[in-house]
Amino acid sequence: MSILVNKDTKLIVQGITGRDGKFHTGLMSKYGTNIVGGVSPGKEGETVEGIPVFNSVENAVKATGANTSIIFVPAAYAADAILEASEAGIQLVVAISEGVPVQDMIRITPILKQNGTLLIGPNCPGLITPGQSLVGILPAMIFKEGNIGFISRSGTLTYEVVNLLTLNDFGQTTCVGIGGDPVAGLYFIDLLERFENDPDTIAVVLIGEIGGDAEEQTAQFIHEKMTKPVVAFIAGQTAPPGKRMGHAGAIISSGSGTAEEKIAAFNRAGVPVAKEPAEIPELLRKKLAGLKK
Amino acid sequence: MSILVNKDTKLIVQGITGRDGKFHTGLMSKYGTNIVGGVSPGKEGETVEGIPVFNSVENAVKATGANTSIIFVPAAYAADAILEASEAGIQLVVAISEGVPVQDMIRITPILKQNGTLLIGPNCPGLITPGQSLVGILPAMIFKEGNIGFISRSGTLTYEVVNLLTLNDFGQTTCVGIGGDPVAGLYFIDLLERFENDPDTIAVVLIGEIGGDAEEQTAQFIHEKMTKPVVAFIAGQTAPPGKRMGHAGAIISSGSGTAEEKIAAFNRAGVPVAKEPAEIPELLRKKLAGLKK
Amino acid sequence: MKIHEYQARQIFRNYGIPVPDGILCYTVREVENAARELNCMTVVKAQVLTGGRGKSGGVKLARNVEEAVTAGKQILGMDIKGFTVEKVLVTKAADIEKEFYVGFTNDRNTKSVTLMASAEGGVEIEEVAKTNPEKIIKYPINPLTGLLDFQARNIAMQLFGNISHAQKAAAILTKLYKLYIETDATLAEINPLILTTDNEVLAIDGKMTFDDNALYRQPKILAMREPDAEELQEIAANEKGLSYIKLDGNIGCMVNGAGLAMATMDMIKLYGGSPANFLDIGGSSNPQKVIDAMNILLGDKNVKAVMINIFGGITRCDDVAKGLIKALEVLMTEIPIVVRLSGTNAAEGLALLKETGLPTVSSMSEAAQKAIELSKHK
Amino acid sequence: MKIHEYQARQIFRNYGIPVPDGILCYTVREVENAARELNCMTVVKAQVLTGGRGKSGGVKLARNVEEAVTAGKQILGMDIKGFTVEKVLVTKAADIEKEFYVGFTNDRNTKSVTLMASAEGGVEIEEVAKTNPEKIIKYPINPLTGLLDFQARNIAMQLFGNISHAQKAAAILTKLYKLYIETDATLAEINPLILTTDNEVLAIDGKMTFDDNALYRQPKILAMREPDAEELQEIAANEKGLSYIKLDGNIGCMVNGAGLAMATMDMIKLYGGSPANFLDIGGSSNPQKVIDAMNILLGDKNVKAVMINIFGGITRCDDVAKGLIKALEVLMTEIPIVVRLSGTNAAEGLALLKETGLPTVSSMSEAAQKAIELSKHK
Repeated sequence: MSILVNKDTKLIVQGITGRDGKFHTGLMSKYGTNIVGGVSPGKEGETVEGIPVFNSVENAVKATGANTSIIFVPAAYAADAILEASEAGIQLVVAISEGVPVQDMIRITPILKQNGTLLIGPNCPGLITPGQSLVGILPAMIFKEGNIGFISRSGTLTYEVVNLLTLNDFGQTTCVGIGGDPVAGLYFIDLLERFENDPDTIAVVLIGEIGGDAEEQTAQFIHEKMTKPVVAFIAGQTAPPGKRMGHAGAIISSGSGTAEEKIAAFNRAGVPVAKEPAEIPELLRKKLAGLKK
Repeated sequence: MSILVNKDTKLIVQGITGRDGKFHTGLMSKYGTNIVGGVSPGKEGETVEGIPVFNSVENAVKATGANTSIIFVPAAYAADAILEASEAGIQLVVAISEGVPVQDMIRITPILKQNGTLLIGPNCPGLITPGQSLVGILPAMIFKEGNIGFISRSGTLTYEVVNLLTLNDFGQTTCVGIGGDPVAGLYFIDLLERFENDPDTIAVVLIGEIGGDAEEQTAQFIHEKMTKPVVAFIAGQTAPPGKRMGHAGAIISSGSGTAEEKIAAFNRAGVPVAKEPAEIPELLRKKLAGLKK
Repeated sequence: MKIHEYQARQIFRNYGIPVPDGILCYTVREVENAARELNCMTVVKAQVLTGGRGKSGGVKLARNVEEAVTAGKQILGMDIKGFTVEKVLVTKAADIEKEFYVGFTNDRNTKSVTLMASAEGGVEIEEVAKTNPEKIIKYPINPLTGLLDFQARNIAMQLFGNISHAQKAAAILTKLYKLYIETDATLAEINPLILTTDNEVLAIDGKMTFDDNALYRQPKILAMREPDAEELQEIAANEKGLSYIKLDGNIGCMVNGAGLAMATMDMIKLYGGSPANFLDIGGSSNPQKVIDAMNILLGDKNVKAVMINIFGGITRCDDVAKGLIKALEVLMTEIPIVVRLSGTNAAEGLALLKETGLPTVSSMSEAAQKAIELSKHK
Repeated sequence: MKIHEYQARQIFRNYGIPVPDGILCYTVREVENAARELNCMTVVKAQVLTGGRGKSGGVKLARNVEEAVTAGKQILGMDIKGFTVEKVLVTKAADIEKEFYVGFTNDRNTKSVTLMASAEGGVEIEEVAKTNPEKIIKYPINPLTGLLDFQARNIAMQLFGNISHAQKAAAILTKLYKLYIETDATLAEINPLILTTDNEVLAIDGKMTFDDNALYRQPKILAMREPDAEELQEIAANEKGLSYIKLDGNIGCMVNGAGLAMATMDMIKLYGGSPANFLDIGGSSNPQKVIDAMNILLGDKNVKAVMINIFGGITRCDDVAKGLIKALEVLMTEIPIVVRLSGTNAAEGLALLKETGLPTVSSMSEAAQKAIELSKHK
């Protein structure tokens, strides 16, 4: 088992004829992801890496029965592309595009909710269910089939940690990079819920970052709802407090988003927080050993 | 039985301190409608006709448990008042206000739908379940308890016809003036559906008007879904074709909204259309006699 | 509220929709100057607030200044469906590769703004709607999101089939929707929208109408109003709280409520008469309204009899009677008047009228029949 | 992107939010003229892109021109949290009856713009947020409807308790929301919003920040940018595709990815070192980026050692190695450099680096420890 993507994933690539879209279509395809089509207005009838291109998501869905989409279009057009996928009935949209204006994301969020569309990203590396489906730009070689769930707000830090997991023989059910943008699709909690319900996942590794209070809320959720062990790491413990942005930022989340607060929240929830990435496999081993007793 | 309003209706009046709001609050109250509160920002604590006034619909609903609202605020503020009622959990909103911009109505329609709020109007005389609840500006004395459902797009023409019904001993379950605005809340079909399901209603009188194709769609609905007899009248058979408004109006509805087309549609659906209002009771009598055979 | 083509073009321009250069002209001399200035093949187009200009000869192509002058002479002053042409628009003629139709309007059924588009553009679009409805795309727009870029692009692709042309058309659709919403329009139509031989997409003719109920918040649109004589009469009536439309018949009607007013006219027709107007005095009980209404009614020389049909709800019949009595004192007319009062305070009203000797009846049918009869006596 | 108070005031004015008259001054002479022109009690306020002006003495009340001049002399040129005051705003002082706080910002959790409002206005609002959170109204706005009139009115009533004041405040909230959306703001805050003794509602101080990702469509906002020296460095780095923030330590870091960059800094700290910067070279494999990044790193005189930490995904380690080799050829630095390459093409990259003699390690921890050690040798 796994979450969100698997052998039944039928993927289309929005922006397939662009530089990045084309490149990663090749990599995903090579990994074995079932890519059924691409979208690039005006290029219907062409193919990219042997995959048929359509003028619109609607056309692509009609022709292929796609259920998942990955988006590589430039930031200015990303929100529109996400909506196009959503309105065409795509169930899971993974938006790689970086630099999408926050208001665009806020505007589309309720529409996605109405349509029941799940979104990952934007500004994220995507997700992978090792051995089944890669929907993203994650470097495939570091992943390994197994039973650890993995969620991260960061890109390369994900690779660093996953690599450590794999080297320590902790394979993964599904690894999800949710992206670090202020307003994004699925959050930690949404994914933890899914990992909790996934019979093959036995524990979850969660990589947080400073800013916002997603980690604090997540700690609360873990405390109340999770039966499976969670191990965390928070990046940015030494980051400068940053230039002040008026009062609203600090008012909106009761805390101020520092690493200390987040670590404290996790500790209160019984979630061990690694001091450095290399410590994660060990913490995981301890937690799992504890379970077996 | 009845539809939409009855003894359980707990009404608030938005714009209760205005001239019309105050006047009709008195009349509705006198009729026996259970008016639990009024809304007029800044006047919380006052009373009108003995009814407590609140600053907001939210406050009024919290204090009174109101489930229905009638709106008398000026046209420019009507859409906002409707949304306020809807967001506060009011189930049925009756908007009397005349002259509401169409775009305002279009904008609020999906929000009402999301909230599950029913709307009658704007620019309508409201509705009455004789002997139980008057929520509108209809002249109470012409109505009589009975088992005919009544729906009309027009105001005074409603009174004319209801008066004829009452004089001919056809009392009414509920009479609804849906208003003649291009974009309004409940339409003929929505109400026919309710009358069809109301055990006390044995037949429905429907008063249409030229313009749009609501009557044509209604005829189709009656043909397919209604088991109870319907008798109709269409006003505007001699109205001038009107100055042309570009092509879009005629394109949007395949017909052109003339009385002839509407009458033909009703006739095809087995709905007799009266040549003049005075003919309605007779047509009704014939239809009901036909049923008894 | 309607506006002229040249005004719609101005709005289009303000929103960045490309239209061919054009100059508004009131005289043949101005047409000549305009044609000279544009210095190319031109089109001279009558500016009247009605459709069917093309068929009536109100639109002419001119290959040079002389032809433009000839066209100007023919069109200025001509009559199109009762409208006298007082001005013409002289525009650059475009090299048309293909014509399209695009328009937005409000749809009662979907309760939304709806985009209509067709690859069968040009004047006969209504025929297309009747005979080949499948050739017209009707696309209701979610008011919460507006017309989205991908929707505009996908619809434009269906029409144009070429992505570069479609991108241009999609930008126009997006702008047309924006101006539709921002001006509280009830119609915004480009017909034809053309693809030129050099791959440009241009709005050749534009029609717009606006929601009268929203004019209070559209001062710029209101400033464009150019009412004709009949409309001035209607506007004047509106300002008095009356709704009035002049017709060709000889029986003046005064009714409260639009539905009842229409039913009254229908009744007159049913019994063989012909209504002189639609006149709704609305729901209030102000006697002055009745005086104003009688003034308008009796100002129509065609009126041979007047039928007053009031069903009192909010309107009180005694108020109507009082207004009527005052009006008759002032107006001293010879025209016969039949009065039907019913509903709120009808008895009181009828009692007041007894002294005037006006014929009163108790039903609409009677009133109509009586008015028709009286109209024939004179 | 941040803007000054005087710029926020200008935006407020453009949207019809009332602010007291004010004049921007760069010199004491200008302050004197401004105070004379305003001819009333004034407030002289430092214009710096940081908070806490009040506490730092950057805001002074002046009863007359002389006091304004004194205040101008004190404030112009003063240092507030590392920012030198180059200009002051001289405004009419208002007679304050009561102070309020209102602000809009994006909320990650509700994924919406959220209105925050409090009757406890003034500088200590953050304290209120911590100690009396119930005194702050947080109202998430449905992006599909925007801030509705009744919502603005009801919230304003909660703050002001008087309908006439509330109507004025509601109009300000509505305008503030509109400008927030239309300028792609990430913060629009009025603190204090005041009720004056003569029943006016005025915005006394305004703060705005904007979404950097949306600046491409906000040319008017972008034109207001006044970056300081540090920001100029960051902007220059951005233009090269790098994300750079200078810090106080002595170990320069070059990393791909923001999360890994932060984790690298954390690691340096964990092992007793001190990072000199945050530097993310992003996801692309362009060797030029590495050269640019090295240029920036070595431009910082505090840097005693450099730690390069690359986990190749899209970034190819051999490209990084190539860029590094070129950079070293050009820069010819004495500063020790530790390189950790992992992931895509790490073996190829390490092979290329072998010839340079640079110390290479295989894990982050090792790299950090080695860099710290090297930084102490010099």
